[in-house]
Amino acid sequence: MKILVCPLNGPRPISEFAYGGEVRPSPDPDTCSDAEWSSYVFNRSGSPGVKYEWWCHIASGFWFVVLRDTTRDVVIDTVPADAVRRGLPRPASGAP
Amino acid sequence: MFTRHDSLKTGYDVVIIGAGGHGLAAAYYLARDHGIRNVAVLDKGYLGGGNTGRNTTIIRSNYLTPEGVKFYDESVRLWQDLAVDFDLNLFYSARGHYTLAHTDSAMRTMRWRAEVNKHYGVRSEAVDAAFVKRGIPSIDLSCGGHAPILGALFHEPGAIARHDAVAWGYGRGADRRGVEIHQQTEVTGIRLQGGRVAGVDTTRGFVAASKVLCAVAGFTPRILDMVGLHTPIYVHPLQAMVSEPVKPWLDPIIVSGSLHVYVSQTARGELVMGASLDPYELHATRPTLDFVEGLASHMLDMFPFLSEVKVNRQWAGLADMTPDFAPIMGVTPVEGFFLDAGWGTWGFKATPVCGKTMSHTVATGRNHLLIEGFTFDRFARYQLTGEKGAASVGH
Amino acid sequence: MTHRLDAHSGEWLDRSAALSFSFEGREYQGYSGDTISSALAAAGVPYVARSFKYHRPRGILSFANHDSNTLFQVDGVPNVRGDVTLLRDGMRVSAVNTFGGLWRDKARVLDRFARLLPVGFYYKAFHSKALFPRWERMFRALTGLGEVTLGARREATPKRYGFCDVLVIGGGPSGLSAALAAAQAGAQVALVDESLRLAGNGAPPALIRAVHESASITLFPATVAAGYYADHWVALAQQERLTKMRAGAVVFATGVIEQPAVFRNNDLPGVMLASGAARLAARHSVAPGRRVVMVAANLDAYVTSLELHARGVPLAAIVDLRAAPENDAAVSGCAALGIPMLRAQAPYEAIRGPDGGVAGLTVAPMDAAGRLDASASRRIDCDAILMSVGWAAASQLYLQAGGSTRFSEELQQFIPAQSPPGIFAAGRMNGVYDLESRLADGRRAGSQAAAHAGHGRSNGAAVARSTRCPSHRFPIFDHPLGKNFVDFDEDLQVKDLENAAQEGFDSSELLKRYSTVGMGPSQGKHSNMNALRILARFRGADVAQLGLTTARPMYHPVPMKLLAGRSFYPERRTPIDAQHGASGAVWMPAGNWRRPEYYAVPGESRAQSIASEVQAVRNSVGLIDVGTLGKIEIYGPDSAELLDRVYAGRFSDLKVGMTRYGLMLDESGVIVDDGVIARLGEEFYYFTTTTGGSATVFRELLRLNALWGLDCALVNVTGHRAAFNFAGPSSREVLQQLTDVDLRDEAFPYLAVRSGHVTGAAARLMRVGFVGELGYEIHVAAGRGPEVWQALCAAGAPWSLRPFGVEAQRVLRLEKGHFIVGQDTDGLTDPFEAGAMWAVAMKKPFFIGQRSLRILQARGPRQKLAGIELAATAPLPKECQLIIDKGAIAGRVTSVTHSRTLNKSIGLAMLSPELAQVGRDIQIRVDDGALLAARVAPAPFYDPKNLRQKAGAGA
Amino acid sequence: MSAVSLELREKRDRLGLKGPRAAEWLAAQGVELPMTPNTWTHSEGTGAADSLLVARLGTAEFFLEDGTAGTALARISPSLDRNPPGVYPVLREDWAFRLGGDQVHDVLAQVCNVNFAALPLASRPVIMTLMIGVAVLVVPQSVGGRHYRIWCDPTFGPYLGESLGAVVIECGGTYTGVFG
Repeated sequence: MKILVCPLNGPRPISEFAYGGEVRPSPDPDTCSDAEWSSYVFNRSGSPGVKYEWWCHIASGFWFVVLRDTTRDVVIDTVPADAVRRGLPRPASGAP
Repeated sequence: MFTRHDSLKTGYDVVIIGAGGHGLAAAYYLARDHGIRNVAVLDKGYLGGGNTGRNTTIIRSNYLTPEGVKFYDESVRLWQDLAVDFDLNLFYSARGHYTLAHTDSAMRTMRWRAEVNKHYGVRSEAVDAAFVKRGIPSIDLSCGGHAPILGALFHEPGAIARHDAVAWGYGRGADRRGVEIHQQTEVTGIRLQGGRVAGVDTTRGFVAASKVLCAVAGFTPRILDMVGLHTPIYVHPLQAMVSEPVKPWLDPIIVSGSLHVYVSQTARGELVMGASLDPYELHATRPTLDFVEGLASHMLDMFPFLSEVKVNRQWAGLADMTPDFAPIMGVTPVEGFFLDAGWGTWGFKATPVCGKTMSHTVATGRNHLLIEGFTFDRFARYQLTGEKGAASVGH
Repeated sequence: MTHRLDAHSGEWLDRSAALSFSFEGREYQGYSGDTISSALAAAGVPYVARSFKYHRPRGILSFANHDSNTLFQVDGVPNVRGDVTLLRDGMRVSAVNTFGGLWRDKARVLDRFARLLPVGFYYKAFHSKALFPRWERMFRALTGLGEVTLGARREATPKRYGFCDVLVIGGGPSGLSAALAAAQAGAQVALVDESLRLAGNGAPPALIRAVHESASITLFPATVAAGYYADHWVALAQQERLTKMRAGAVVFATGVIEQPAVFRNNDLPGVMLASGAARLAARHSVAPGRRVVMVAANLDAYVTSLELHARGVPLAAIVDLRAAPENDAAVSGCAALGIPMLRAQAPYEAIRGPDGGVAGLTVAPMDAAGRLDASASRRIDCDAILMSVGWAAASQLYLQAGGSTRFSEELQQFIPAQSPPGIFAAGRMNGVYDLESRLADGRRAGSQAAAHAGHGRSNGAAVARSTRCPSHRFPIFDHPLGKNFVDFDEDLQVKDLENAAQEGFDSSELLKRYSTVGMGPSQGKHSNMNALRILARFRGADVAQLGLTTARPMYHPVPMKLLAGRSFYPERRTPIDAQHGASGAVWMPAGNWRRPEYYAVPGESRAQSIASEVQAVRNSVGLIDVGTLGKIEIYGPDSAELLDRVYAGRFSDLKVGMTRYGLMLDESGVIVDDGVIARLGEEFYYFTTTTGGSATVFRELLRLNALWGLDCALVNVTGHRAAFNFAGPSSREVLQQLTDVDLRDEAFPYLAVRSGHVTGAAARLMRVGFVGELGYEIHVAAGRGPEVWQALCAAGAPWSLRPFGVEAQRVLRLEKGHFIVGQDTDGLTDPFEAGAMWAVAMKKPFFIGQRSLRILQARGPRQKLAGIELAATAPLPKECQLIIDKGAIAGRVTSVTHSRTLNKSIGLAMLSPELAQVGRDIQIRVDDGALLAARVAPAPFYDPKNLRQKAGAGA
Repeated sequence: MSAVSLELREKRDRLGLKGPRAAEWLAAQGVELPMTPNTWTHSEGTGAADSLLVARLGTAEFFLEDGTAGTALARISPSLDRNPPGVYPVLREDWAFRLGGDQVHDVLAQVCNVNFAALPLASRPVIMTLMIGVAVLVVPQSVGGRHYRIWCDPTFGPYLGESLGAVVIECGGTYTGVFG
């Protein structure tokens, strides 16, 4: 089973975590067009790549952000959730 | 069965990306029904090597929405004549299909599906536990006490077939009608001119074509990136496993949403078993141990006497998922680019009708009536189809 | 006639313990230490099985569980591995897949039709719609191997998690020295080996002893490493349990698998792999025959011949495919013993004897190009033919671990090319063959693995691979009459594979799928390599260009009981669970909870009980456990802000001491949850969610709070608080006796919340409820729940209080026209469609789903939830039956019940908008297909002005 | 003493706290706090297994359980009623277990994927994990023999107790204090 390193609880099997999907910044609902909004609500970046994702350690209710290569299932980095607000660094695609 | 072509032509009327069941079926009907034979089917791997060869071969039409029921019912109709069309035995075997309900809310959904099915003349019934026991005498209705079976949706036409043979049949039929099948030929780009399709770049050079059909379930987003289209499709692995052969004891096909099991017994005597989608995005077909553990445990809840039966092999495929559990089909904003995608966990059963409807759509440039509910633009219009129903489990 | 040899010191038998067992109904004797296969071989049964397709007699082939010849039905268990299953006294053993028994199997006629049953024949026949069903019944009768015993009990075996620094797979010389090296570097080591005893497979006794004595090596004998999974996670299948081993690094010393020569009748009983014969003789003292021919293409053939000769097995000849064998002591040893040695000769055909077994072998001279001269063939009489022509690397697990291999022409074997971090290969699988090198290679891999796991420094001097080729490049010999088998599981002959390739299935993956080569129980262990060679010859390509098919778990098939283990099903019980039981609760599942559907009363029918529960609430007082509702507290300056963002309604303007209904949407505007939000302080709210939604809603709120960085904290008290709804015209009167909270309307109006005590327990009281009577939700600490429940029941007794269950509550709420999220709404229902816009504050600056609601408003509703009613005399439709309008589906009944209170049948239906007009007549299609008349009616049906709940006015 | 024993503990005084100023407030009450997240400490100096346990869950949440004879919580809890800002009470009605004995790790290996045997006790770790599907709080202690104190949501208590108990008994151990 995959191991995920939780910033709070350390390395744990991935079955201890809940997947929260890709981190996706929302457009400004007041200024964006209907098309932009529906695209945000429904569309996904479905291609493989290095993506920021929400993960939650179930037993502690601790949310954090994982930078993961969705082709190789390799975690490249983990960052605290509030980094999303402060703006995440753009992943160097094809990172190690 | 197939011709090995040493080289690609400089151009084709239609290029189909993906030599799985869907792509080959579209090629077959383009050639047979629309007289379009200058067609190339390209695959980066080998024929039928994707989800066509990785699914659990269940064929049914007991869906929830009118769009779904009509579409899959047509598919089942086509399935029944396929073997004769192909002159190839597909082991198409109507065995009856039970979708078990372990809660009263599940029971409600079963009745909903049954009522919609019957309205369209599809043979489905909401049945009680006693009926289930008569149909599957060996089942433990209490499921080990964990999830007692209250009833089921019984779908008489539910069937299984030899999955690989379907791709072979369509492939051979297309091949004989002049369609070229090129394996180990990966599409690396799609060229547009003035917003319409001009051709595809491949690992074996450029091929001109004014019409391109994308039928690459599990890999759809990569192709969509080449034409700059965005869809809700996200990709999760779907796993399955097979037991070693035992003398046939299980006639019908059994599905349990609550226990996340679907199982049938093949003509070889193997139990083919599947469960729910992997919990997170991944573009690799690696197997997991949790999957076989959970599935084996739920199998034994229903059939405790299988304790000593051995699991022979496990594998995985990549599933295109959509928010409303319905496919995305037909014309797209890019002229000449056609899509047959979003097949989630239910693409195999749709193979023939997808070939029919997509060949029509590609030939005429207009969506076939049967796929009107599955159009590319339905999300922008907030016109999702309700296949998800109330529940969120969909096999 | 027995094939048992005299005892010798190294044998694994305890001759003092004779065991009797039956095979195909006949009684036999074996010894403790025998496996089923060795006992049958010793007993001299002519053959032990029938093949899968042609039902040809089959004998022991690999004696290593690398073929399916020795799958047996044992005491009701199908497909038991005879090669590796120890004999037990009284075992009842029979062959699988026979009709009328092994000896007179009716299906053996299939062998004669073999010509008519080429590969893929079944794709080409019997597919007319008329014929297929008949043919399929016949086929299903013939197919399969062993038989399951319907009704056998489930076996729950314990599973365990294991942890080690270094996992070594394989207990041969390289594996043992890897384990010892890793242990000496300070690593905790687990050593796994398939065979029943960790015998070292030729390793120096000192090494074996050292491994056994090492305190930091845990031995797993008779254990199959069934599959490799992400991050060095390996499934170890033992006899009675599965161990899920997490390792810091893994050494694959998985060795090599002997491959058969392919020639006519190479499947006759008596044709064996030489390594299998050697193990039979050495461990179980069984002679493969009385007059043995060795087919040789490597040195192992001569070593084995010497061993067999030493155990008293006479060799008729050694037939070497090569022009010249190695210049080695073993070869000269055989010569010295006077064993006839032929060179550049190949097996052409095995001759079948009267008992179905081997009577001889015809050999033909072979030129350098591998062509046979059949005209010059000659016969050698023998009763056993041993094949020692080559090996295939057991690299399946290594490949699963992400290792890559390349085909070595020099060794005629796939060898590791690149290994991912923490993955190490050693020994013969790594192309290292002679003993000293294997030991050195093991030390290298062991120390590297230990270093990777953080112990010691790797002294990884690479070990040179063998120069001598242990495998013949093409041990496959055509014969006009065929029956030269490549895959013994699947009865596949050379021409089957060639025909498949001819038809266009000419890549290894397609060939596998069409011909089914390698898809049997032994997963290609004895067939993939030769199939690849045949395909390469057909394509005029090198094996290296074709490559292997993907290796997937399981390495050996694993019983479901081991994978399933005990099966744990987390079940939640409210604090009142015991009281419910005592009150005759009839349980129903609700997610992972169990809830009383109703309370059975002796002499009452289910319907009566439910009706009486309803009446109790309407006329006096009832009590229901609503402890399964999600219960969340939120503290802090931004609490109101968070609630305003996640609920569609507004809660920042909610007065302290008051409650308000809350509707939760997703980003697309669909209703996903609802509940009651109570404001207990300026910066403190307490709110409920649906039973099903509690965990997911709380988790999503945590995520949003982390995302938005608001100054508030969420606490999930779902399980830590008991909650009841105490409802009915008499509820206030009864409750006032037990609480210090002033319940009078002026002090405690409708929709208010108060904190106080009930029978001394700190409690939160909310004057709300689903059922439409004066009532109070009472929330107390879980630990105090039972006493409060009992006190309420006792105090209510004079008012003939009834505890009521989920069914009664459904009737009561339906009379009030309240919808249930997930039953009356579906996966696409928005507040416009549910008629719930009253609970939505569109003017708020932001809430989840708001933007989509603007779009949905423009789109307009696709359906509308409406009340419906039917005459009391009309039959009751079922939930989810359809509304039919002009022959088309125009909606569905989402909830329906008969209301005694109102003396009519009432319900909710999701209708097409044009139908959803009060007073509109509609038709419901019921069971028999008939159309039942109903009418769209205003909801709530009962007490529309809600006076009873507001004013608490008694009837 | 048997090879392994599971004991369902009688309810003791407990206090859960979270919020930005919870640490500060506890310190002001004279409670000795664990400094690093997911560690525990004994207050009142004694370090005896039965004294006040203070566990830090993550950074800003605390879980306190008094000893059987403890009075600490009785002393400090009342001042919470004044609702100090930034200090939020967390109701803890958990079921509490004590799992100990020589074979304790054989039992744990069957129910949890955490390698407890390898935990560094000196750093006094607090483990939040899933045990046979249930979220649990685990505190390993060595005073009075290597043992583990386990807390879970009370509505999962009966399931966890019965399931762990079954495993313990199968390992030749005992399960005491079974409720109902």
